Amino acid sequence: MKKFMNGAASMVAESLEGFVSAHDSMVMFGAGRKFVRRRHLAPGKVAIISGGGAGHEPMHVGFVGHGMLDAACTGHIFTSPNPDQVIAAIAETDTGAGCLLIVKNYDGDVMNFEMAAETVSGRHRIETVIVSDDVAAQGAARRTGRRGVAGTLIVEKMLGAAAEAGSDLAGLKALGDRLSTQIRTMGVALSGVTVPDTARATFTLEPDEMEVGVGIHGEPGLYRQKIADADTIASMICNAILADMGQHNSDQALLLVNGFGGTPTPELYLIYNVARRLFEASGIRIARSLVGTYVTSLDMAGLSVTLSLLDEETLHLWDAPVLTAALRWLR
Amino acid sequence: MKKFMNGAASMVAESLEGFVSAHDSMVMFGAGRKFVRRRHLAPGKVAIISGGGAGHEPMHVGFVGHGMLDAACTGHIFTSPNPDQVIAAIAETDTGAGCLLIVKNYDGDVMNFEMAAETVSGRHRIETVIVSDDVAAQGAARRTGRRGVAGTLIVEKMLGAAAEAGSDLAGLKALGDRLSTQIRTMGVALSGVTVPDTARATFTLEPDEMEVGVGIHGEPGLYRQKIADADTIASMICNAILADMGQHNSDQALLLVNGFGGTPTPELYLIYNVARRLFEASGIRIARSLVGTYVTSLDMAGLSVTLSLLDEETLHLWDAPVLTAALRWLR
Amino acid sequence: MQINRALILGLIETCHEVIASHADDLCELDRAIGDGDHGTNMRRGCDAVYLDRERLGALPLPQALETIGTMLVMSVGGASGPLYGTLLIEIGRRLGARQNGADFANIVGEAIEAVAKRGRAQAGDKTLLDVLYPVHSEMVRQSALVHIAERAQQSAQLTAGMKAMRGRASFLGDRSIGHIDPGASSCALLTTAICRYLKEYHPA
Amino acid sequence: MQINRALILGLIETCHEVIASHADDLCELDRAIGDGDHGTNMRRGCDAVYLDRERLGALPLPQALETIGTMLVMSVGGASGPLYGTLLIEIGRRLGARQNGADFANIVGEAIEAVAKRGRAQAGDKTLLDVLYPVHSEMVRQSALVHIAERAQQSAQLTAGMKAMRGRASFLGDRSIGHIDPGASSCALLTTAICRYLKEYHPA
Ligand SMILES: Nc1ncnc2c1ncn2[C@@H]1O[C@H](COP(=O)(O)OP(=O)(O)O)[C@@H](O)[C@H]1O
Ligand SMILES: Nc1ncnc2c1ncn2[C@@H]1O[C@H](COP(=O)(O)OP(=O)(O)O)[C@@H](O)[C@H]1O
Ligand SMILES: [Mg+2]
Ligand SMILES: [Mg+2]
Ligand SMILES: [Mg+2]
Ligand SMILES: [Mg+2]
Repeated sequence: MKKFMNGAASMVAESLEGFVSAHDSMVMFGAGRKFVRRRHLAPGKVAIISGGGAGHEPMHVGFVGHGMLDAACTGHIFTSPNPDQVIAAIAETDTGAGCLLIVKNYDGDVMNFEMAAETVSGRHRIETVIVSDDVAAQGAARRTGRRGVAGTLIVEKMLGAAAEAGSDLAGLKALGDRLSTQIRTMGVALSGVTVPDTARATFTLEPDEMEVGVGIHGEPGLYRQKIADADTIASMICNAILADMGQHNSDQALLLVNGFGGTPTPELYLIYNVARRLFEASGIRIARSLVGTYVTSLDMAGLSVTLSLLDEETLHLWDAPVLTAALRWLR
Repeated sequence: MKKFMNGAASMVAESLEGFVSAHDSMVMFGAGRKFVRRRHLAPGKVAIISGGGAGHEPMHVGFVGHGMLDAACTGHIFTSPNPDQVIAAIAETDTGAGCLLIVKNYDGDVMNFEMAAETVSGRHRIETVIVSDDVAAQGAARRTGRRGVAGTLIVEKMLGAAAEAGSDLAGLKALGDRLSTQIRTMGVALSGVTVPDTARATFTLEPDEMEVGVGIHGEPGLYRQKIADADTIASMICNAILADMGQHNSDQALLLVNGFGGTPTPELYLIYNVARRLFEASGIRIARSLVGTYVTSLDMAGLSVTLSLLDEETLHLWDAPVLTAALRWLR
Repeated sequence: MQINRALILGLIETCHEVIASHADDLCELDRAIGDGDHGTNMRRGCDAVYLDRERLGALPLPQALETIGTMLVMSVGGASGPLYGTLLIEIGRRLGARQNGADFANIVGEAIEAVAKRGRAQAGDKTLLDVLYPVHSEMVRQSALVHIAERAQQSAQLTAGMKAMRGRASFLGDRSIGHIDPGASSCALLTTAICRYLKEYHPA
Repeated sequence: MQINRALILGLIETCHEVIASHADDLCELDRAIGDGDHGTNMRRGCDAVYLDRERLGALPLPQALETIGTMLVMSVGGASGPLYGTLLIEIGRRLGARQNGADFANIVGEAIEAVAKRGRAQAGDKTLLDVLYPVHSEMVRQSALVHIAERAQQSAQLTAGMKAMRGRASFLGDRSIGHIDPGASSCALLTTAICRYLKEYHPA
């Protein structure tokens, strides 16, 4: 494991300091550097707060800004932030309309955000949206649903847009829960990943193997198989997504191809090209697209494909202006 | 070498097809798919054309759009596009004010663009700006200057902005030549890179080694040494840049920390943080910043630091709106 | 009060020491079916507590436990922070509010229920609860400390046969079978260390 | 015209064959001091020409050479495309415009100068020119084909001692010394193959 760092212990803090200083017109540290917040809060708007372990950058700090998040709490690498951080973010960004917490469905994240929400429940109105878009995790007998992975970006973008447009807390909570039913992701890794703290790879693949159904914490996936060509991999992923999505009455969707950190953009576009054709052949028009490295697992080689069904409302929310470090457009 | 592809031969074409389809409101293929062009040309504006080997994405195709390039010609991986492609791009995007070619200083690129320019010289007004920002290459006894690396992004952005603002061909050529004297880059690799065609690594490093002074074609750099901590690496790079920049009378600059493809963003921000402090300590205020994976060498682990001195004019050009797949802002 | 202080400091040191010396093993277990950080997480929490041990030693035991629990929640992160934190906070609170007659095993039992509620987990889910529940039954049975420790270790071993239903390992489905749960392992290590310490501190 | 066709096809096949069978070696040389693609580049060009050989065989030799040169420029990319392309285009053009008396060695000499101009390179810069120049002197001297081939191979070997002043290898400075230049190597391979073919075709 070779990394540009001064030591595993200070890595996250040093990197966040660089991030905030590079984007200081847009973001700033919250009290005690416990979180990164939007520089200019919008009074009366519901505050959208997310967070999670470090190692997924640009998510979530890269999504702080106009039209998306008000604050992001970063934990240690692959480790949930603690309630202290979330409590501080709530206290600083709630301008009166309450806070919506967007939490990826990992027990650690869920419990830490939950403890924060319980702690402040007397003082702030809080709702929580749990993101669980990972198709692969569905096979597991697990009782409480899938993992939250790259689809989180879409949930944060759309909820951020709705909040910006004036939705109230109850409306956002309802929208968030509805979004979760329309977003499905599946990922494939070509390499494991080394956590700086332990300097050991989470799993190791042979030169001709890939790991199918991985999440974004370098954890092993559903199964391992010989690597295949792009057409085969894409159709395996797309079929799994379509099968899991089941019956629906959308005819248009957003297609997100997301790199895990170690896979260069051209390969993402190549898979996007195949996946788009496959989805369109199945009757779903790809009305919007996003291709890039957004929800990562340190420098893991691999990618995920996310399909997000769109209706008039969600299309509009996706198109709404966003101005953050990692995602920006103006329509 | 594990890659998402259907075969080395079709990789670049398939990926470009995905790129164009993902960004089809902004870009389209030119005639014969020889280049990628801006969908809406601005009549009377000087056309800005660049290009180079594939494997550096998002550069150059990711920079096609309002405020930056009119067309980008992509060659095979690490191989200059041929004159045919450049000739086609000129023919299609010259709306009367001539074309400015932006070429990275590699003999292959220089000669191929030059042959194109010679071929069309009777029909089009052409000027060429050669980018050569690589400090590391300076030590070489080579007669014709440094390599062009990540600084190319800055040259393309500023010339694109100037063309958008109505500069004529002569003005753009003069600006381009002046820019080259104000931009310096130095890179460090933590891994070599595997070219899909040959499936062999260009160089191999031990687990504790880094290659200093690398370009963006997986070629060996100036020397190899034991990997050091981020503070040491950043100060080595910044000192080399400052020494090479020599005397100047700018007190502000743009700092670009660019990933080579395999290094995740948090490490880039960490180095940015150190580099910014070092440059500011030397009396150069970092007025603008860009941190990300823009000018790559496939999935090579490593990064480069670019310092670009700013004056009123170039600051203004940098701030001008840009709307491309990979770079976008509106001020 | 002197005894209280020695006990708190002793327990903190014991736990700190056992986690520090097994952090790598715990990470290794977590690498197999999780994200490889359980040892790092636990060490971070124990380090924070250890650093503050002088202040903690000055508190009454119930308050010390509650404070330690909160410190774990605020420093560990990950799943284990809220779980171990809840355990200690709940024991501490109940100990502080204890009426004459409420016995310690009962209190621990209630705290374990709070942990299960926090984790939405139950026995057999392949988590630290699969050590906590058996440890609690031994306490109810007033088993000797060595027996409690042995039972904790056996119980951790038994998680290898289970299919994970909660935590990161649950995403692996059947692939989680055959590996010891990291949280169960840290729990057995801590139980054993504490039992050994109490035995030396109050030799039978 | 039958002879012309056989000559053109023979040369195309010979060159195609020698590059195809040495592409990996050329990439290997380019990996050491360049970007590892010289074999791939040359093969791409030769494949394009080979595919079109029937059409090319029907052209007069000068025009065939010029067309092949243009095809190389348009298909090779990289530095070697314009250089080999320029060589053939210039030979073809000059051959086509040849007055009685202008001899072939002279024409090749002028074409080599055009290559040097295109590459802004000179002898000793560690490029394919370090094979082309010596080959040209042997031609001027009217050496036997085997001698020309031998000289080409020796000259390619000699580039190992040179420090690169042009092309990608020049960025390496002194680190370029000790490696044979890939372009010089492909040039020697082609020269040798052509000489052998001509010898068989016009046995002395
Ligand atoms: N929902 C849960 N209920 C009970 N225990 C859990 C739950 N989720 C995780 N655990 C326990 O936590 C351990 C993992 O802790 P740790 O690795 O520190 O956190 P994370 O999984 O967030 O990385 C598991 O081995 C398991 O014993
Ligand atoms: N400026 C130049 N003048 C003459 N020959 C050159 C020049 N630049 C490169 N070459 C030749 O081209 C060869 C490299 O060709 P190739 O690998 O196909 O192109 P690239 O360097 O663009 O990858 C070098 O070995 C050298 O012989
Ligand atoms: Mg974790
Ligand atoms: Mg090349
Ligand atoms: Mg873990
Ligand atoms: Mg080459």
